[in-house]
Amino acid sequence: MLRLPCPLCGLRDETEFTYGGDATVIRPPESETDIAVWLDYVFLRDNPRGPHREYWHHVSGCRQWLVVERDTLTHTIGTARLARESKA
Amino acid sequence: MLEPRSPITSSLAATSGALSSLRLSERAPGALLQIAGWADFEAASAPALSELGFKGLGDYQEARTSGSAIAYRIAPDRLLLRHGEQEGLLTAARALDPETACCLDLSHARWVFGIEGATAASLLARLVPIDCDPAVFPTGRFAQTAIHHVGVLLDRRSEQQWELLIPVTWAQSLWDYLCEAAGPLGYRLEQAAE
Amino acid sequence: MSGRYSAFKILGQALSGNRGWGRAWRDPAPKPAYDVVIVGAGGHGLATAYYLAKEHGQRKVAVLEKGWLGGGNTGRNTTIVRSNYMMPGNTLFYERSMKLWENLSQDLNFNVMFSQRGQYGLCHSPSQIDAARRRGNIMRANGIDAELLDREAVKRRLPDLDYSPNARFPIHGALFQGRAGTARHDAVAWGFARAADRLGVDIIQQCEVTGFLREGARIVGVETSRGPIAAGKVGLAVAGHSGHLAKAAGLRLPIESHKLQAFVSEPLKPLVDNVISYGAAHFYISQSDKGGLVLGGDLDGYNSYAQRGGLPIVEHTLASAKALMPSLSRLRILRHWAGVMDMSMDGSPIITKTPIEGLYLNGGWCYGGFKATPASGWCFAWTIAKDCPHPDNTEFTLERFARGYQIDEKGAGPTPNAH
Amino acid sequence: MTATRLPQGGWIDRNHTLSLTFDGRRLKAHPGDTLASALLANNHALVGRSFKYHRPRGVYSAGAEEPNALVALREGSRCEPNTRATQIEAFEGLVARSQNAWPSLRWDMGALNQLLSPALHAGFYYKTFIGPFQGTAFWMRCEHFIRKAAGMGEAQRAPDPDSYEKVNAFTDVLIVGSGPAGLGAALAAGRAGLRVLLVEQDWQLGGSLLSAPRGRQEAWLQEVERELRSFPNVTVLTRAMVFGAYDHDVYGAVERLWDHVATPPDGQPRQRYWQIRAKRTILATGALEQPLVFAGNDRPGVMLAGAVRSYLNRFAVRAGRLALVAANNDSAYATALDLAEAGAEVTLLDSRAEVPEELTGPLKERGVAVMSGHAVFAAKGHERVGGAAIAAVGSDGRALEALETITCDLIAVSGGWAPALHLWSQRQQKPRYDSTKACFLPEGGWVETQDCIGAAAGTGGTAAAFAAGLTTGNLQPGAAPTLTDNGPGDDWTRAPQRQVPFTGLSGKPAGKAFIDLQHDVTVSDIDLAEQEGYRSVEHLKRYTTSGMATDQGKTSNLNALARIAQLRGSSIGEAGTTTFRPPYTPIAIGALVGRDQGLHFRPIRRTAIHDWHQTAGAVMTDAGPWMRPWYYPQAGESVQQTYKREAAHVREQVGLVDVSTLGKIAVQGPDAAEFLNRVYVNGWKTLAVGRLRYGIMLREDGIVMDDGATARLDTHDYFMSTTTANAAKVLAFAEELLQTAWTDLRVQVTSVTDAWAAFALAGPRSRDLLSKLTPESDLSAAALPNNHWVAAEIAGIQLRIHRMSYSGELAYEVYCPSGYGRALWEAIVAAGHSFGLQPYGTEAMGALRVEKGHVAGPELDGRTTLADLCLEGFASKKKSYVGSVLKNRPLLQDPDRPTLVGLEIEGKQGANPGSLLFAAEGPTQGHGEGWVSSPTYSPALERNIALGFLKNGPQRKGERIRVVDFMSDTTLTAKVVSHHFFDPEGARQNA
Ligand SMILES: Cc1cc2nc3c(=O)[nH]c(=O)nc-3n(C[C@H](O)[C@H](O)[C@H](O)COP(=O)(O)OP(=O)(O)OC[C@H]3O[C@@H](n4cnc5c(N)ncnc54)[C@H](O)[C@@H]3O)c2cc1C
Ligand SMILES: NC(=O)c1ccc[n+]([C@@H]2O[C@H](COP(=O)([O-])OP(=O)(O)OC[C@H]3O[C@@H](n4cnc5c(N)ncnc54)[C@H](O)[C@@H]3O)[C@@H](O)[C@@H]2O)c1
Ligand SMILES: Cc1cc2nc3c(=O)[nH]c(=O)nc-3n(C[C@H](O)[C@H](O)[C@H](O)COP(=O)(O)O)c2cc1C
Ligand SMILES: [Zn+2]
Repeated sequence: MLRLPCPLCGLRDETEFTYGGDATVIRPPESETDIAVWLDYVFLRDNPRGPHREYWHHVSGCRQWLVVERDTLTHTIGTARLARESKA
Repeated sequence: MLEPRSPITSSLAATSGALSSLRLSERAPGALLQIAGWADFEAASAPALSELGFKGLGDYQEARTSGSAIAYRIAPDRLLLRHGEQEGLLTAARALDPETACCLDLSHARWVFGIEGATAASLLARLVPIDCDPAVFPTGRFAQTAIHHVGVLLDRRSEQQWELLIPVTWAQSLWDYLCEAAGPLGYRLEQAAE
Repeated sequence: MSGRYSAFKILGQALSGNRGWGRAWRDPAPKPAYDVVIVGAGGHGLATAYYLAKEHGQRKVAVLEKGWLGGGNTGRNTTIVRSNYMMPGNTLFYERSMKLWENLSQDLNFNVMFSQRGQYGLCHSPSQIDAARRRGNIMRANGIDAELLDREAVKRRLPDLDYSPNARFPIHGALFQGRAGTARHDAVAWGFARAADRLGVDIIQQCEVTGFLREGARIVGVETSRGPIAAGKVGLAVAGHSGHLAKAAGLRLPIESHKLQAFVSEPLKPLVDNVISYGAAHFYISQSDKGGLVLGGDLDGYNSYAQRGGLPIVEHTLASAKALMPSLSRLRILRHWAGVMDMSMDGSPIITKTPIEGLYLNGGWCYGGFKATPASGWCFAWTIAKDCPHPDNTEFTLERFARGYQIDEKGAGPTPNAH
Repeated sequence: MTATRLPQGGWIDRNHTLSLTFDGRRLKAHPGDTLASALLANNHALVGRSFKYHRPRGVYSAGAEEPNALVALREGSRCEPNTRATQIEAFEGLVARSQNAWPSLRWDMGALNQLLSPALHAGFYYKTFIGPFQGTAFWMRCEHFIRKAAGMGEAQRAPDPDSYEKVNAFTDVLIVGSGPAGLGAALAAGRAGLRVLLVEQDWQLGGSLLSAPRGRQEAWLQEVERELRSFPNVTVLTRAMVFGAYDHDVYGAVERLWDHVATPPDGQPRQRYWQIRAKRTILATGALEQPLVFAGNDRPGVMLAGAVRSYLNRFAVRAGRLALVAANNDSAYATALDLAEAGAEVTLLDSRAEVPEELTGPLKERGVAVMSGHAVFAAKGHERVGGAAIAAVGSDGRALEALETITCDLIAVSGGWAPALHLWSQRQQKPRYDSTKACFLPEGGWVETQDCIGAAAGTGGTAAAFAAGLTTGNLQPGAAPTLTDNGPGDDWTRAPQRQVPFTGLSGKPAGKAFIDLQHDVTVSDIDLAEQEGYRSVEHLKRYTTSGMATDQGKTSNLNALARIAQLRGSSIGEAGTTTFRPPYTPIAIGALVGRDQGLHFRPIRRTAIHDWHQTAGAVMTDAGPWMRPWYYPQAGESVQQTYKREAAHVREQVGLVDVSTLGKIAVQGPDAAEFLNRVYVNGWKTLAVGRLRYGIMLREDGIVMDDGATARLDTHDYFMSTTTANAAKVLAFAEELLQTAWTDLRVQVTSVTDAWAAFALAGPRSRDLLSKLTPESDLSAAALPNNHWVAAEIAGIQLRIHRMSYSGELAYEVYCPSGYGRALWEAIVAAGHSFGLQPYGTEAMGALRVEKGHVAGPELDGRTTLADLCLEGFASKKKSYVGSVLKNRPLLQDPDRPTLVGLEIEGKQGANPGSLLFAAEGPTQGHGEGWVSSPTYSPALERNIALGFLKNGPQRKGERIRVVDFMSDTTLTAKVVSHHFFDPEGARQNA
């Protein structure tokens, strides 16, 4: 079981969260009409074997979307930040 | 004034186990109000908070008390306020500027389970994946977590006294679950005492 | 090299101390070049090589495996074989697989123990019955056996399930496929390996592909832990590893790698005679010929390349087991493990020529690729040999997402862990 | 083998006598015994039959590693097959049976398999049963018998009468194992004031100390235990086995609370599952003794030497009188010595040529014959050992001379030790082979929070193990009570020499020599696998099944590796281990389920009216986690009769339905309208306060996700409703968009599903009824037209009345605070009497919406587009919204797609949902031209109708098509019509 460090709630069990997938894909702006851009965003993933930036939704806790750094091979956790703050 | 009807209608044995100091109760939360905002939430919520005697947003995980009001900082831009009187919160709500903050009456959305006694923390260990050791979770703290996959708010009111805010539609199911878990520890059901 | 297997041979060998059994497959050193290199000696890669040699007369084929053959998902799955797919593009492919399964032991001269013990897909609400009926109708309209059973019929056939008022999700009925069943997973890898080897395919283990050799945009071989190997065509059949390997070739895929756990109980005398899929949670159970109950559950839910699972899914799976069959409670779990799978964006696989010349892809099998093994190899071999898909895999392309071709059995949308 | 209970000694309570039954035979035992020690004390050698050859087997070990003595424990619904007799605590009335034998343990027909054994070699089944025939029938007939023969114990089929519980634990230090190393670590951490959880699978603390003569370390043990138990910060769990080590320092343990009595006390759980989160973990799990491999090494009476010593010193059972002790390392010397002290005649064979005098000296003093450079090559006897063939042995394991048979009734073997590094290795660290110590060691790991100490780390000697424990807390040995070594040869890591197997001059064992006792894997099986090219250890394991039994190779893996190393002339380390997986020993399914069983498998969600529905006789149905009234039958009514009556009643008079399960989301803030505009396909910028609007939202990929009405309550305040099924998904998606993409929008979304009860009041008399209830409100069509809402009060309850219709009748949805929901419902029902008000369930609601052509769950199946649902017209062309680009993918625009139609079914019989649609002529093959999604009998139209999807549907109105249901073998004919079957102009709802 993973234990994820929510910046608000502290270190919590994976069971309180739902996984939100790759956080490096950036949702295109509303004005984007190029279908290729949307196809990329919705369907294609880097799927790295190693460090991964990913979304977790603390759905049974503070309900915040977090961006967590996690290694997909070792499951080691790096930082975890609120998604809204880590948006570049 | 109408009282909200308890979602707990199962008739469980009033006690289980002979010698037990564990007391379980269920009751309405009183008034519950969520205040939420955007941008500068600290400033936006200040008028309502000061109406209730709170200063600043407070820390996450800290349950602050002022008179008969409790403030839970549940998210960066959200506070959950609890009060014995509906009126107390309404004045606070009226103090907000709808351009910078909004409020939401959740009084009917939650029910309260009280857990009290020397074995309260043992019962909680059977329900939530939260460390209830007093060194880690002292009185005056709260946690948003899950019981049996349902999101709940757990508030340590004193060394041996805990309250859980439970979404009402799940309350009956979780109450049965909780009582079952408490069975081996032994417990007494109490009338709401407030 | 080993001769043909048969009961007579076993008796003969028994009398002479079993000294005459030859190697099931050779252990060749890699040659500098092959016509076709298949990456990944799982069931799919081995079957592809076998059918390339058998059906398409390809003589210079190698299968490269980073570990030991059959050690990927082929060697760690819950072995359910069924052909109850309803989306056009899936239905006939899986039925082709079923037909290949039915004579696979004979074809390979290796007992893969395909046992058509039947599979029950349980329904727990009127709307699940409706969905099952639609699926069953499509199967039957395509010549595939299917039977919709009501609660009483299920109860007669599977008396040990929970029909009490204590069942949280009562059983309303089931969709039953009698020809479905299980096979001995390792034997599938070994059988294909042995048969391919006998047709001259080089199976090279402990040989990890780390990159690609290129001539301009074209791929002309692979870099491996045992040196470069040239190839006319390169086919990837690396299950959970498609994503990062394709990336090395410059392709981003509609795939995330996720892990799935499986469980086996202590060995028991026959208890569960069929495959049973619970409809109220992601859970299924069967019993291996050795007597272990084989249990499968849901994904752990997050991208992972680690072949180990976590306790939440252990709890979830075992709770489902007990909810389905309360008498399992006192039986014991012997071992649990996990496999890494390609979860595609629509839950369906990919067998295709890629936009990169010389590179072919077989992946995206999610948790359903074991049953596909023979047809996947068969169609992939066809696609590689003829440079175009067979009608049964025409829709398993990468372009389907852009075209809007829907092959999403669950209707869950582009969320890989929801399929 | 003649085993006896000694007149004194041991950790058993001789003041109490227990009566146990094994295969109907009574055994006398004492508290402190295990079933295994009781069997031995009663000189009961034969305990079980092996998996494949049905060879007689007896007790082999004294612990978790037991491969042979598996029994069915308890009877009836409490029966547990495959239970290790070595870990079953004796209790009064214990009943156990042997397994895998027919007709009896003594006379087992299965033993005939041995005659065939050359043909039943590893993997023989892959080579036969294929048959000359096509298909699988021949194999399946053979399989039927194979399955019956396979398996060990028999499972019972009744529900488990016992309960279980789960506990979450948090600790600074988790210490696994309470031998000297674990106790040392616990003392150190306890004194440092850390939160400590010490977990021991045995019921007694002490680990290997309990195998020494009781007097020797008892005082020490008591002192240490007293100190540990005095710490408030130390929790000691006994009878608790840590079964798995998981990511992020989470461990699972199962505590057997009441397995040592016949039945748990009333209301108490049988077992407790601990889910432990540890900051740091110290694994002091000891080491497991390994067998020696020689012909007949499975005979009852061949036992691990350490186990023989445990039975002697802990249970006061001497396993034999004429004992042969055979070893390749120092550790068995203590066994030989203690046996001699207990009056046995002992011969010790050490396969090593050189043995130091300090080991042999004390033994010789006691009259033990010590023969270095000797080994045992065969055990003699059938159901129990009667002798042994021994000889001088070379370093390659071959006899150097002719075998000599000696008489003995016990062969105590020690093939060296294997550190129990399972938990360490489960976190994906492969151990390293140490050829000096001849075992794998937990070295080279990357998990910094986990340490192995003591025997588990290859530390030899008791004092050293204790010191290693103390060191984990920076304590010096002097700081704690002194612990001395535990007999001769306590350093089991000194110069062991592994030879597998011992063979005659031919290089072959003199008979079946077992590597994996439980799975009947012999040396020749390993050899065959190697010969056939199953060379990876993983292939070897799977081909021979070595290490795959319930003991998971605790006594076989190392020897299997040693054999292949020998065959290849390579080192054991090069072969490498297979993967260690949880659980350490098998765990009951029920334990991990805890209380999440029966109705608590998943929590149930109830509306405020739940009890009323039940009292009213409603039949409830599951809707996701919710329970909803499906229909309210009157005496004797079937579901069909009921829904027709209910639906007709709504059209004729007035009905009331509980729709509290709809998802409700408060959308608040200055940018709320913008937010709605982006998530819904239709426009929201113009919705005035006091009005509501139906909306549809798509997924990112352009497929329809959900629909529902949203009301504007105030300038910045909207009230969104979703379908019951999608409520959680929509909220999470909204939060995702707002927190990850649209961070600039000033909007908050909050679930208010729990806050509001909601009822729909539908039918021509609904207005009259509501007006009576709230006389102050003007509900006239002019004052409150469709898609408007108004605040009102009924029975003192402040509420909102939304005028909108799902049924197509004049209808209202009433929203009130959920705590008042029941009161309001009752008020409406009471007032409704004079209006003929009846409640209706989801089935009737479905019939009404089908008559109106409204789509719901069966139509929104995650694959349909707006156009498929004939809802394209809703979508705004002037703005973008979620899914607006990808919905234009070419095949989603194909006009030929199956599209929503109405179907009028001809004849009396209705269509089944999920039936396929085919043209009137032609074959009924393939995927059909469409399918039936929602059929119903329409009371209003007095005929069977259905919603369905049909290729090119809208262009085919009037066409007659076939509705085929293979599942029920029926074909019906239907006419394609508009899906707006009833009152298409909406006159009734706008009344
Ligand atoms: C727990 C679990 C249960 C499942 N249950 C079922 C089921 O009941 N029914 C069903 O139909 N399907 C099931 N599946 C899915 C099924 O197992 C897989 O889809 C199928 O086995 C895939 O076969 P494969 O040959 O493509 O992959 P694999 O057998 O995984 O083979 C891929 C091979 O590629 C190798 N490889 C990877 N990268 C490289 C590289 N760079 N160089 C060289 N070699 C490489 C790997 O080592 C591996 O051996 C399950 C999967 C899991 C994990
Ligand atoms: N002379 C010999 O034959 C011999 C051989 C090996 C060890 N030893 C002696 O034992 C000493 C080792 O002491 P130690 O403390 O390292 O080991 P130990 O064997 O004394 O204690 C290990 C303890 O861990 C427990 N355990 C193992 N796995 C467990 C699990 N998963 N969950 C819960 N409990 C578990 C065992 O029940 C046992 O009590 C040695 O140093 C020493 O010399 C002697
Ligand atoms: C259908 C099936 C049955 C299995 N039965 C057993 C079994 O009886 N005993 C056992 O130890 N392992 C059994 N396994 C599990 C394997 O030992 C192993 O865990 C699995 O193949 C994954 O490999 P790994 O654990 O080495 O990574 C079984 C696996 C499968 C797929
Ligand atoms: Zn949080």
